[in-house]
Amino acid sequence: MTEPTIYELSSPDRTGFLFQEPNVPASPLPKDLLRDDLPFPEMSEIDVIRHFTRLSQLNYCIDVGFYPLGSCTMKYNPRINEEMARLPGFAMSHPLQPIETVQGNLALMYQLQEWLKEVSGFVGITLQPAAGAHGEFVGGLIMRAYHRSRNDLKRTKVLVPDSAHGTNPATSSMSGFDVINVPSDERGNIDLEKLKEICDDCVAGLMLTNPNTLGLFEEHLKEVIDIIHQKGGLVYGDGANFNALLGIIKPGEIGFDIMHFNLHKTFSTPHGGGGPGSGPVAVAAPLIDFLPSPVVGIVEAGDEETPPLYGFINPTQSIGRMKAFYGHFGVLVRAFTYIAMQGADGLRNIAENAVLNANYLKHLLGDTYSIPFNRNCMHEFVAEGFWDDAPGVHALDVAKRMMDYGVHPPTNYFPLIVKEALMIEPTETESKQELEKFADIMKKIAQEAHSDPELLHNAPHNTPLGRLDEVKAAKELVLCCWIPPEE
Amino acid sequence: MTEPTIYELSSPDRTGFLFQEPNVPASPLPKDLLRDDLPFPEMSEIDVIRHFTRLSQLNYCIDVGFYPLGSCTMKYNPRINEEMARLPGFAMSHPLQPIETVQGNLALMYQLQEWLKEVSGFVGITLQPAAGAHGEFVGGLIMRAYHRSRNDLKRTKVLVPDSAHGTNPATSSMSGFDVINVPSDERGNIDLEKLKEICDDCVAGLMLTNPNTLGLFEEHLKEVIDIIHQKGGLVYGDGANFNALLGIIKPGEIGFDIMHFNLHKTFSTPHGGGGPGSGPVAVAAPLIDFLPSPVVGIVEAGDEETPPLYGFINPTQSIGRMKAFYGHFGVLVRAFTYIAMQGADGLRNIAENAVLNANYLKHLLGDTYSIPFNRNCMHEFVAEGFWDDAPGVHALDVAKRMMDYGVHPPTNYFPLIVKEALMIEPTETESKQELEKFADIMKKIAQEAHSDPELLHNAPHNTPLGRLDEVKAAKELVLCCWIPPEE
Amino acid sequence: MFTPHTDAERKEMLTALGLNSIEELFSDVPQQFRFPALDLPKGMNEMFVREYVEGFSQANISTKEFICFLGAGAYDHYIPSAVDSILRRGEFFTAYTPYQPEISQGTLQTIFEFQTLICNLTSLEASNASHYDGATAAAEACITAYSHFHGKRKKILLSSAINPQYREVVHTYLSGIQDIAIETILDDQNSLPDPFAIEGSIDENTALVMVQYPDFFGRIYDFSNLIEKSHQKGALVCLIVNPIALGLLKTPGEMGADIAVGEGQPLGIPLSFGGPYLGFIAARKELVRKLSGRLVGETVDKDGKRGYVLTLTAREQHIRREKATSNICSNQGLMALAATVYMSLLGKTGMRQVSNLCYQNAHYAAQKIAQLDGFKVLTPEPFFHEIVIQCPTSVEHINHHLLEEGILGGYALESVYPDLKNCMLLAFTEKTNKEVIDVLCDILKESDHD
Amino acid sequence: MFTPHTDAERKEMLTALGLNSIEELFSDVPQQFRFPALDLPKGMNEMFVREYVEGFSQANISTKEFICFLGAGAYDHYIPSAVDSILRRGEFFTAYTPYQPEISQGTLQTIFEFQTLICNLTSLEASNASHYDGATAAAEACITAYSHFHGKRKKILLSSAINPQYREVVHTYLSGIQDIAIETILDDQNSLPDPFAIEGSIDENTALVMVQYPDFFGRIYDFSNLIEKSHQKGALVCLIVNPIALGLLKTPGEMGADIAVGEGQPLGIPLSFGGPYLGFIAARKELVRKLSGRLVGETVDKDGKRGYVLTLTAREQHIRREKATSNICSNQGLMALAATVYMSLLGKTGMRQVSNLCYQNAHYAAQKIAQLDGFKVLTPEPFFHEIVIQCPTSVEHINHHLLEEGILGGYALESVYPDLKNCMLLAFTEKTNKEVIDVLCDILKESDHD
Ligand SMILES: Cc1ncc(COP(=O)(O)O)c(C=O)c1O
Ligand SMILES: Cc1ncc(COP(=O)(O)O)c(C=O)c1O
Repeated sequence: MTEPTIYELSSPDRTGFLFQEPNVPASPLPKDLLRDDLPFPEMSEIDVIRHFTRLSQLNYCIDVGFYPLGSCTMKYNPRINEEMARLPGFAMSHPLQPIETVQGNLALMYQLQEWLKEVSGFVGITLQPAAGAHGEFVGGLIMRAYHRSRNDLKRTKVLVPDSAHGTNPATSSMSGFDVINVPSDERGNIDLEKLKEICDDCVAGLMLTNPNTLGLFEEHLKEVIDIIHQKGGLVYGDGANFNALLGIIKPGEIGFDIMHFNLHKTFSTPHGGGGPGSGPVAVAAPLIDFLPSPVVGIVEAGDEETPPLYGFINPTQSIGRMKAFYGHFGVLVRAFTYIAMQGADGLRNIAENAVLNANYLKHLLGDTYSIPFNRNCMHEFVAEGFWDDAPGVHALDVAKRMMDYGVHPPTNYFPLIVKEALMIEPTETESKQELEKFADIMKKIAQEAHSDPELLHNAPHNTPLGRLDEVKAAKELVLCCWIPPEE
Repeated sequence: MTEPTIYELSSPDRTGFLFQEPNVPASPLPKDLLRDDLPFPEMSEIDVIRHFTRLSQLNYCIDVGFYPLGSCTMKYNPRINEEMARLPGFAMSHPLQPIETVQGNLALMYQLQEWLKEVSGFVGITLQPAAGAHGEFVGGLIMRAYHRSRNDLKRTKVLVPDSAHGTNPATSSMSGFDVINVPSDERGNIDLEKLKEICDDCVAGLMLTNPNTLGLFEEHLKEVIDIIHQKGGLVYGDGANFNALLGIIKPGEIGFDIMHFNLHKTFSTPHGGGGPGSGPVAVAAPLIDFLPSPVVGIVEAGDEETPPLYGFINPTQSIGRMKAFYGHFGVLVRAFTYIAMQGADGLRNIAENAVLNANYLKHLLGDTYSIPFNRNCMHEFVAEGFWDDAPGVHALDVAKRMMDYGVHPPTNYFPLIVKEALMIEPTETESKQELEKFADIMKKIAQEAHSDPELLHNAPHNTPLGRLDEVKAAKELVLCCWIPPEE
Repeated sequence: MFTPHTDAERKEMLTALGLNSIEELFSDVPQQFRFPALDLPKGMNEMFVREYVEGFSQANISTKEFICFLGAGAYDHYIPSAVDSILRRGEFFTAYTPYQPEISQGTLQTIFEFQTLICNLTSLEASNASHYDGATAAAEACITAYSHFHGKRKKILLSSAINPQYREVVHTYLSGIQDIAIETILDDQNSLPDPFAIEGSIDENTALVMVQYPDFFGRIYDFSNLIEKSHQKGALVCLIVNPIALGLLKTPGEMGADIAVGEGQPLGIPLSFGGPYLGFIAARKELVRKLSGRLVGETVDKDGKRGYVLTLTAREQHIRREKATSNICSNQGLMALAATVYMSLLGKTGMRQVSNLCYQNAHYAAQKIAQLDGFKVLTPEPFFHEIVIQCPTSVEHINHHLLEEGILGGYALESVYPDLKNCMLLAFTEKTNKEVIDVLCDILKESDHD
Repeated sequence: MFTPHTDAERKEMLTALGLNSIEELFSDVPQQFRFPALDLPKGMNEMFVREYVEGFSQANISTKEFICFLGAGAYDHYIPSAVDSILRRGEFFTAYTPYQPEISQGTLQTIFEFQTLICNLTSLEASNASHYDGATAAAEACITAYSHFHGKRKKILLSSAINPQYREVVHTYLSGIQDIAIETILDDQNSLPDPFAIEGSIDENTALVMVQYPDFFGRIYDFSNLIEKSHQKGALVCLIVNPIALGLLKTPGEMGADIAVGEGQPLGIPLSFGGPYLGFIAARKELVRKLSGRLVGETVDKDGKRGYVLTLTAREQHIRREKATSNICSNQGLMALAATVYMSLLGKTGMRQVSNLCYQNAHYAAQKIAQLDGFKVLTPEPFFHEIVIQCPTSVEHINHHLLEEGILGGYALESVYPDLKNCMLLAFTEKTNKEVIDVLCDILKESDHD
């Protein structure tokens, strides 16, 4: 059964929320400025609840099972986070209230800034970015502003490894740079020789994901950073994979200049079906003054008796404002709660178990799937979703077949440098049993790929819908369920 | 896929909630009073959330679709009710707090008492009963206490119509009475002649459901009441079907002596997979002093400036306490919220639309299903789930087949006086479209019953499980998933 | 509100029925009583009703802002947020009794797991699907025992150390049974009633001996001997238990009890001014057919897949009518779900931990209070998490003091045990840690001086 | 916490890997940087963290207890409780971007319905799946226009009556594009900036003309002429709209606009100190391939059943990399769900009602305030639900007064428009009814006298 759309469920004059009549004397409406009909659906509360409840049941989610979507860190989202973000003191405070009335919010943000700096080894931070990509953009603009502030206008290029996430090159070009690809070597590291070759004094910086998207820790990390620094470039760290590094290394200490966090990955805030995320950006000392404005700071020092007064500060050479207000505060509350629960030991424990889980799963699958760059991985690894002796079976088929066994497929066809990539990130919240169950499923599918490839080609079989026609979608481009017919 | 049990999901030493270590100096535990092993499962938070989320998805519910379970009034449960019951001021107050600290709770209960009396036409009320059946029990004991207080000890019998819900006879016998069945006449009313015959001065009272379980309003209501009263008996109203009567008639005004409400039916509080309910009992003036103790009252009158002080009062001839504390307060808050939203007009609107819906659906099905006692019904009606020309098809088959079409079956095999009963209560929150869709399904099934009876016999086909073996369950009596083996 | 019909639709429906107005549908209602005016305030929309109802809630003091030492049958435990997140799922809270097992396996398996947990908690073999609350469960246990002996044993013995509200409910519940005798021996020698005082009254006419564990005053005893003596006389024994205590303590089953009942509120259910709570009843397997309420059993579906159904329904009112074991219909489904989620979360480790925290905090408090001038701890060792203390002034006076300092003091025992003048019952949980107890003691000390 | 592994399991896993300790897995990490100490407070369990975090929340004043007249980009509307009950469903909030459509139809259909509602609200034909917020959506619209003209038109004109924060964000977003010029004509003749002041600057080099509607000062204009003039010069026009206003008011599409963007927060999303909110972008169909962010399209599955997929992904970063229309990846999925539920609940009737309530309340307030000595209403008719008032004393002074009476006063404009001394921007919604406005006016009157 396909679920009708809200327009199909609509019936004239129905409504799901009843407003009061105005209790002020009526003012005339501006006749020339009124819209024609409002073509909105008309449903009762029960219709709406049922529709969205039924729709929800068509979704797979972490709460139902294993979700090893590589690069996305689909870990368990603690329920306490949800309660905390909904506290009226937080959820019902207006962003433009006088700072005296929102000291709780500001203190929390300040404390979170301190914590994030501590775990990453940086000295400055902004909580403003709305997501990872938004954080990257901040980073790109900071690079730009930094070089310009030094009147170093020749730096037009940003280096991006070929294993990088799509947001890295996209960000670089949005920030006004030319993107130069850097190849990987046969161990999955950056090709050092190539890097030295490419890197010159027109390079504004390097965007480096570490562990990289193969799940591998860059074996020449310090060298890579040094090469860039020697040429006067900056090193940007894409912190999407920071889950593997909590308490393991502080990127700021080894020489990264900028890094964004993905609070919705590392710090357990829910992914929400595609956002909201939160992508704070931390920076090394020389870049502090370029942070977007405003940042939270202490505007009046406290003493024994009175707490400090928190407020907003505009960095002197700020790149400017990156969004309205101060960031995804509701997401910050969740991440804050999570860090407060974990403490230092808890954070390191997360990284250790995330890495252990990935290695264990890699080990379980190693005989069945080919794993390029096969060395100890960090929080994730990439397997190849094809076999020479099972021609015609692709990673996509393997992925679709997994759904029939009630698990979410890994990320596929990324990173681009692995053929038929299946990028698997189990996260630390999955148990050994869950990993073993998953490995068994993947092995079963590998068998099926050889014995009954059609089963895979036609998969999934047990899902609400079968494979969808993406070509038709793009060709016909139906983007709305109902638009009023023109008269 | 069947869902594993919590014991199957368990793994040694895991836990889903971490307590702190005690921060007091350790006291020794009483060695001789310690239990052996605690055979409990061991799961992490994510395991628990997943298990119960997956379990939930095996349930049908109002939030997913039509649920015309007769006699149960499965109407929409407004979301605001849930929010209100969870307000910390309510949910986190202890029942034994000094009354000065819980004036909000007491005022709300007092107000709800007043409102329920107003809609039912009674003068006394208790909010203590935990559910409808518990309310009936209160009523039975009040009958008993009333007659005893008048030294009228010969009244050993309670009359119960043959259409009554099972709780009515069960209650009567729990209250110490002999149950005498009263037959129905061919219009679905109580057989007046028989009633006169049976009714004598050994009758403590009559338990009357009106509208009765056929969904019919008793056409000789006043006469029935008078017959009982003339013999010195009391008339108990089973208010399970009060949804049909809101703003239509006040039972207390026409002569009922006692009545229970089902807040989880009439007043939209959720059924919770089988409770909690709430079954306040209202009484006429002569019975007020027999109410269970305590009831909420004003213990210090207020004036212009100060509100009254609410507190607890023990009725002088109380039957005693029926449960710990004061009733299902959390359920009361929901019902209170609902009534406050409806007001007088809203309540009558509910009854009108509930009755309209039932009649409309009866009309739509009238050509396909035989409907005994076919006159204007109230909030529900009973159809017969069999056809002479479709031998072997039973109400149960019809019911099971409905599941395949994504709706919940009606109550079946009740009331007992209708052969192969399908008792259908649509409630007022279902739309015309929903009723029509349901009627189409029922008609389709009637066709299938004739053309392809096996389809019905083997139904349901599209549900998580097929028909279950109830005989095996009763014979083998496995009531636990895991009990530690004896050593 | 919440009725979807538009005027046009209503008209169409009436037309289909051959009617002109909705009023015509009510012609069976005697005219002089028809359509009475209802004197109620005007209806409000959600925005206004929220404000209105919040007004009531804000007129309370709650354990959110105040520290709570009240127990006496309802306990202020921390509820993990995962519990409510499951309860909020529409699939659970907007379903009803699982009459149709094919589309109710969620509810059925949950109950089955609840039954299992209760059995393992109490070391007994059969648990029902829940009862209204601890007090009514205790009353139903009496009926179970009475009918187990087919009404031939007519005496129910209640320890006087049972929660007085529970004893009241037993009396009310059994008041319909003519020939039953409920005895509570009050032993006024001692300041705290002796739970063993009933021992002398056990005889061949005794259907049930009922004691509480921990008892109303927090004390814990090994009832094995009492149970053995009762069994020698052929009587059944029921223990009223606190489920949190059983995380640590010797179980009813281990002592040989036949039935255990209790209040499940401490298992993840909010205080909510007294309800809805959760009664549970567990028994030896031989008694299962006499138990009240629903039971879920394991079976298979037509393809052999494991599944669950309501079973032994022939005991229940909807089949058995006046011969049913009880009249109960709706029970406490959602509360049983809460307890099942709570116990699953805590598991073996957590249940022991919370039990130990309650025990340790109570013992620390007892030691500190015993040292305060003018205060006496009446509850002797061993005890679990409640203690009776005798105060130098009235409990009301002291509680008033505590209230001013943000503390909800203990329960005044005098109202129910007149001998226990100036005595209060204090309860301790994982929430009342050292700091909080120290504050309590400081205030108690001061309150003496004015 | 939240890691299920027991020590025994960890050991088994390590053994399988041929390792002795977890530390060995980190041998690639340069030793001198490995395992740094983290100076963080000790971890707390859920019970303590709740108390700790609640402490922060209680240090705020919120619109729960205070009346709120603040707007300026975020509005205090009532959120029906049904909205959050859907958001709390794990199937929605613990899923990610619907990359696998077969098991993500819930999210996909929701976005598809969101797109439809936004199109019908704005009378435009294509909407994306959401953007970070109103300000970033406005910035992305500039990039859309710039790239629509392949970078050949280099001028973006911003009305000075656009929310200053939005203008700032546009500047930041475009700062990477070397040759682009952003112009805001500040017309200091008038006390409130004239939104039409940019008209004279529209030329053949103009890629986009951007105005706000209602503008930052609450005013509403028919921009049809401005749009026509822009089109004559070949420029695109984007309106920044308030979605609640469009319940009543003439739409961007009706005026001929090419793009509409806005902040969706008023559509059922909590104020939450500024985020997460919901940007939306709608445009004429011709521009769809230049839009940023995700798009969902209708299609069929292999059996011909209707379904939804992410479409035109070739515009996006994960396919197109440095050539993508934007770098956006995660957007505001859950917030778009909230808005979809909100708009579905209110529907045609409710959207008009809430829009009208805002309008009526604002007009009543404007009339009353205009009568107060010393106060002047600067926003002329017609306006929607915000007004600028000039006060006899500083806004800070007045707001301080209001705060003492439980009111969060308006936004002080002087910080962003230095000419607007003593001016505040007040917002009105369905929550600020007559009683509340009367209280406001009473206090304003008094505040003048001290
Ligand atoms: C490696 C990497 N970088 C950046 C991003 C972008 O993060 P966001 O989706 O929060 O914008 C992702 C997201 O999947 C990622 O995996
Ligand atoms: C007519 C009737 N009476 C009594 C009851 C018992 O109500 P409860 O389940 O609340 O005990 C019911 C419940 O279904 C009923 O339908």
